Amino acid sequence: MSLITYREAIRHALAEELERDANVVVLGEEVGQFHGAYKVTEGLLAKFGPNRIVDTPISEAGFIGMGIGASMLGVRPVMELMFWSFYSVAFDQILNNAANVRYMSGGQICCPIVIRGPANGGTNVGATHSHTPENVLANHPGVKVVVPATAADAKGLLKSAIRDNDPVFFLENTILYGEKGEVPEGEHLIPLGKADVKRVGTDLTIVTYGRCVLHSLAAAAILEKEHDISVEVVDLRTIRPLDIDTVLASVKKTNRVLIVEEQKPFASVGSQLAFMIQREAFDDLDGPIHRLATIDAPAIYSPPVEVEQLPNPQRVLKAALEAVK
Amino acid sequence: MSLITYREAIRHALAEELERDANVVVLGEEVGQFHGAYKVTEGLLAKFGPNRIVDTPISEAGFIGMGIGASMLGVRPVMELMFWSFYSVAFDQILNNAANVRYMSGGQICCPIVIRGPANGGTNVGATHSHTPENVLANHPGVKVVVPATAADAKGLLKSAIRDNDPVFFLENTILYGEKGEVPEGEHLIPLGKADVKRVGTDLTIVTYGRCVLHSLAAAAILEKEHDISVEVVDLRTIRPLDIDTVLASVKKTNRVLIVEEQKPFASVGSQLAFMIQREAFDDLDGPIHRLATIDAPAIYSPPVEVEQLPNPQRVLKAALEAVK
Amino acid sequence: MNRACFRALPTKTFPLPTFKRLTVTKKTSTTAEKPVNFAQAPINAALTAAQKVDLFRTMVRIRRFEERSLRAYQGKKIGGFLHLYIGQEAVAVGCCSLMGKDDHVITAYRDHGHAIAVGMELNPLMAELYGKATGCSKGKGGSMHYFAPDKNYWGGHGIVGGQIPLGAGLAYAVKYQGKKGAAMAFMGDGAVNQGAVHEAYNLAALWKLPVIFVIENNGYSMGTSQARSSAGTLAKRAEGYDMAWGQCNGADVYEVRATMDRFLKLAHEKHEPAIVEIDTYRYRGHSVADPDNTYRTKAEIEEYRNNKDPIQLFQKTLLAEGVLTEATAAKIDEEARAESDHAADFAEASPFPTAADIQTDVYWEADHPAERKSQGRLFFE
Amino acid sequence: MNRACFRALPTKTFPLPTFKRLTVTKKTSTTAEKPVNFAQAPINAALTAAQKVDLFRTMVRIRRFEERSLRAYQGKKIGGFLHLYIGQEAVAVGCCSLMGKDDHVITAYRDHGHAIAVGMELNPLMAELYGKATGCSKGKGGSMHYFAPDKNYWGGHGIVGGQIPLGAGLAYAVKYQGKKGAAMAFMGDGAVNQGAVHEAYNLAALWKLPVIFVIENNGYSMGTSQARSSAGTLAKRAEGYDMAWGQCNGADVYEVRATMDRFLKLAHEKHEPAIVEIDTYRYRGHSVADPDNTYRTKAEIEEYRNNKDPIQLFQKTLLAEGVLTEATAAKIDEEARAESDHAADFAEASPFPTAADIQTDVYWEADHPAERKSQGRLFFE
Ligand SMILES: Cc1ncc(C[n+]2csc(CCOP(=O)(O)OP(=O)(O)O)c2C)c(N)n1
Ligand SMILES: Cc1ncc(C[n+]2csc(CCOP(=O)(O)OP(=O)(O)O)c2C)c(N)n1
Ligand SMILES: [Mg+2]
Ligand SMILES: [Mg+2]
Repeated sequence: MSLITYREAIRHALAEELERDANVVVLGEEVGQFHGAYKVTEGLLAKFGPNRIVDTPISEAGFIGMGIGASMLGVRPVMELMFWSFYSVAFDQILNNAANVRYMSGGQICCPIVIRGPANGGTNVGATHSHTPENVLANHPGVKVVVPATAADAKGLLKSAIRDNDPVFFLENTILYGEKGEVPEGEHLIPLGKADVKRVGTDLTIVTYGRCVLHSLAAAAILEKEHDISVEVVDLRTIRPLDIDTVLASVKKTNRVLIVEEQKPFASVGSQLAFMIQREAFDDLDGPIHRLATIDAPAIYSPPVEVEQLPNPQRVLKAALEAVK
Repeated sequence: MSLITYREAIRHALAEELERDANVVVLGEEVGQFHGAYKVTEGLLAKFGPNRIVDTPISEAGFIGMGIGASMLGVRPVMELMFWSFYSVAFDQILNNAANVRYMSGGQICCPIVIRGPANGGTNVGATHSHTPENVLANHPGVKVVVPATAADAKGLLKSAIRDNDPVFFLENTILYGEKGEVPEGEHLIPLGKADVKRVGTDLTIVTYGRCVLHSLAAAAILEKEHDISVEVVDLRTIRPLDIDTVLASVKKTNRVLIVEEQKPFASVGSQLAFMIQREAFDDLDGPIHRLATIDAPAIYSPPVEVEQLPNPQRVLKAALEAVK
Repeated sequence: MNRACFRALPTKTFPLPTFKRLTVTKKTSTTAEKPVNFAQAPINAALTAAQKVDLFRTMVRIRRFEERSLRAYQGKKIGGFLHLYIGQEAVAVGCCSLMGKDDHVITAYRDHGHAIAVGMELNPLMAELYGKATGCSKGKGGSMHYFAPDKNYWGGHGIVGGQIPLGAGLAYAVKYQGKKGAAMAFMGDGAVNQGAVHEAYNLAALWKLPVIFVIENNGYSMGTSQARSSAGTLAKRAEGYDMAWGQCNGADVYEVRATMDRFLKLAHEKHEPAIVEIDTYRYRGHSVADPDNTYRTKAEIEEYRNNKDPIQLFQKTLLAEGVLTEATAAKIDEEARAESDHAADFAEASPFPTAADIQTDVYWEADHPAERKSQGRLFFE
Repeated sequence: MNRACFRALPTKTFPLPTFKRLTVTKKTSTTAEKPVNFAQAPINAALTAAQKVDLFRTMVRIRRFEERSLRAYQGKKIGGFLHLYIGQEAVAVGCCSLMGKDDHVITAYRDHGHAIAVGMELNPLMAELYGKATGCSKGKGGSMHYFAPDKNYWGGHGIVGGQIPLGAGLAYAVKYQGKKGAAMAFMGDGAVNQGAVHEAYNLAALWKLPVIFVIENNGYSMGTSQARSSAGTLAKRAEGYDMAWGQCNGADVYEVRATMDRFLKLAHEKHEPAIVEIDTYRYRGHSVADPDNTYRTKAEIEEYRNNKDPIQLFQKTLLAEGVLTEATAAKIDEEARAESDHAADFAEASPFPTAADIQTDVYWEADHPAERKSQGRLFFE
């Protein structure tokens, strides 16, 4: 085990896969000479040279579409979106071309592309830079969506993503980049689609992913200590494929569910989870499924207010107490 | 009352609003000289001239962005997307600019723009042309989303949409364009956000909208006749704002719910409805909320198979029988 | 609170400029000398008689295939859209006839001609239109989505302009993999105004990607003439990116080949991208659904049909060259009709996909369960 | 089943072309004669002494405001991004000084300079940075999202290039409403490669919209030099749309005014759009978070600071003209510092928005409940 940051974990995953497979290339804005807007790719240019680590113009539709085309011929591009929010200008390439070309060709083509970058609020960058599009992405059959919460998960999942033969969208978090965690030495792979019970409990299941895992664990500690409530925290890690079985097993045990997500509420990942849980475990539920999401408005700039708009440990705590009432 | 098609109803709404307000302009690909790809705007160019009915190049991001900019200065553009599917290339303009500019400016600006066009499968136009993005659109606070099922609703809702001071996205259906319905004479306005109980019943609530209303009514007739099951069909008409009260009132009465939607299932409008219903009417439910959606894959071309992929009366029937079991 | 959005009604409205119909006047950005007679260009002079006849045959097969598909459409055997290539055959045939083993092609939804030109069989093409499981895309893609990766044909794409970055990506892969090849990325005259096209232009020019952006300028995007949709000269936009460009007459398969050959060589040898605008014409409406009575005159169509038809012109040339006889030409035509009819029979006799097929070909992993590494649900009810 | 995606590993990888740093060499597409001395251009010759001093003062106020905001950022009073305009002041001041009542401005996230140039007060601007309810966008927009519709200032936009179609829309509205005005749509040198920009170019040229696309070319988009992001000459891309274009030196406020004046007249009088590329430089990193040590030399920055600073240059000019004295210049500077400090105090003393404010300013209807016509839920938990 080594204690490294989430940022380093991603960088290590990239470096190892670049090393392993000459088809892997990294492209994106400022990934090379500038070392990445968030320094994730620092050092890769020096190590792998300008043919493998490629700085792109600000043309997300163009270079992501280019990556998709290249992937059809066997290149394995790992594209950085400086922010996942900028998927808005590349939406057609991502969700028509990458997601559909296998289907429309009757399975003749596949697109082994990874698109990665941060997707989160909480850094006061406003409405256009704070999108969390995992629901929108996962709405489209043909794609895979990963949202790691810890350094170890980030590394193991990114390596799996790069080896995957379907398009994988990998959503990181600028606030987590600096968080440290223990990461196993050597080859470390985590399969996509496997949830992780980050805390075991008996009274309430919190289903969550991404940075909200940390908020939920923080709230769970307080709930245990101050309210004698035992919370199980299920970290989905991957949104599509979805490990619903682990969720249902937890619900069977606790009979109470709170979903915590950094999403705009309408038609969110949490909505989908709520539908599935009540559909498949109706009789296990002692009460309605609760949900805590981002307060429904574009992301506000004002720093102290943005904290309130997003899920945070205090809001999770309050919602959990509601959910077990 | 006059019996006109859904297409004519929309055309009448446009003509009346063009007549009423000189700020209203219609822009889109082929809306003028070609009379509209689906002939919705037929005759408008002759009547209102080329300054009010404007043919655009194939530049959805450009001309929709232009419309948004013009709307900030008081023009009221009604933009036609030949297919709503093409929102993919204008996503950023629609969901960053139109949806957020009011917020980011602290309420100083508003965007009274309408974007309208068909959003449906069922005409064998394949994966890239069959998107039903009402969930993706409605996920974004700041926007309104309308999906009319009948000629009367189409007319009354479109007129309200054009007078609305927020951006309104109006999703039509190429298969419904030829459907006839009774439309009240004279000024006919239906407020956004008001659901309509299209059929009264006691055993099962079907919550639906758009063309699925027709499928649901067809299935309800069979259920009544052949299975003695009384179905209430609630047509949402507007996805955002959402008339959840009408839905909950129906659930209180029937205690059973089936959601029918032409959506990819993951994080769909139905997911959101399911979450809300179980959250707000848990004790009214005698069983889990069921849902019938599009079979989860990109839209298949093959004509007879596409019928099976989408909701249809037979599939609704089967799902309804499941839901009341 | 600003009330800008409720400002007073406009009193004057603004006049749009009036437009005239443009035709492509041939120009090119490169200084290479143009042969006066395209038949004498080395790439054409090198053709054997059999190869010339093959070019002719391919054009005829495209035409007959499409005419047959039109009848099938009218007989309600085909759903969705059917965008016919009739009138444009020399473009696809001329361009694709130049392809080496590392050259690649991608195009838009008007994709039947390119499919036949790269060598796809008519049976699976017709079956695809019928939505049959024996179709080239198993009935999942339809008319707009023909693909044959084994023939370096990457589709068939429905979103206007959306295929162009993919074309740049094919070129990127060819270059990255150290091969001497190029991609030809086809689009219509209406597609040039899509943002993704411009982004691909810049990337190709900046990174020297061996891609040729081929604009098949048939004068209209649906019902909108070029003059009503585009400012400036389409190919000349290349200059804004310091990229080579050219224009040529798409009714002459020799000219198409001679022009494209020059740019392909630039791409193969120097990784130079280019924009080539090829003047052409479609006789049919935009799709079969287009009543085709609002935006152009019958006389204009007749003028092209009668005097600029690529097949007629090439037939005349080959007759004059003594490479073809009237009898052989008639036989080729007969065979192409028979082959098309046969394809329709094949399509008719083939089975539809089943409902279970709806969810195959979505994920590579789902289709290869033994090799699946991920877990969890891939599909939702 | 095609296995293209698992083809053999590449053996060779491809070399990217190498790039050199470009500087804008001034050219223009119009034939109008250029005055040798921009001070003598009619638009500048017509300025009163007081007006000249005002131009100077506005530049100084922008600089001092931003320096003050930088200190506040370092003191952790400001969150998110802070993109400073220091070094570019003559561009916004020159351009906005030409605005008549029907001229409009829109720009990207580097928007403080334009805000002050159109006449916004420093207090609400600084308060916005502090995220306060007294900010110009009530603390909801932050540094990237300044707006003042009452001053025809339409923001402040964060998505690179995304504001450019909006700018075309402002021009469309001005023209539709029969007014004699124009829109100036500002962007950086990196933004020109966004698809939406190209689409707006074509629309503006095609429909003759009175919009001037102003490229503030500071040589870099974040850490990427112009040569590494764009093929060709940025303003010259206008020719691909038959649009007018020009280039000028952004360190000389007189030259900016003289150049823009010509294009604004074209827009006002003939609805002619244009692209104008203005050569400029930012002294600070891309944003305050940019360590600024990977992509340019300290010497390069110093060269601009010392020899091409727009404020110093204009001060020298005005001293030479006898319009300004050293003492007045010092006083203006003193006042600008004081005004900026005062704005910081104002911001500091102002209240934050409340949690309840999160959901205001989302829907016009929700903010005007008495006039609401729709029903149902607008917000979800
Ligand atoms: C982004 C997008 N917008 C609109 C359409 C609808 N559409 C399909 S083809 C077409 C016209 C394209 O014309 P052109 O590029 O000239 O090609 P041609 O049909 O002449 O071959 C339009 C508007 C689309 N498929 N995609
Ligand atoms: C679509 C999009 N992609 C990327 C970014 C991130 N980003 C913000 S500013 C910037 C550089 C822009 O450079 P330029 O246009 O030259 O403007 P300057 O910063 O020099 O004023 C980038 C890449 C963004 N905001 N939007
Ligand atoms: Mg065309
Ligand atoms: Mg710049």
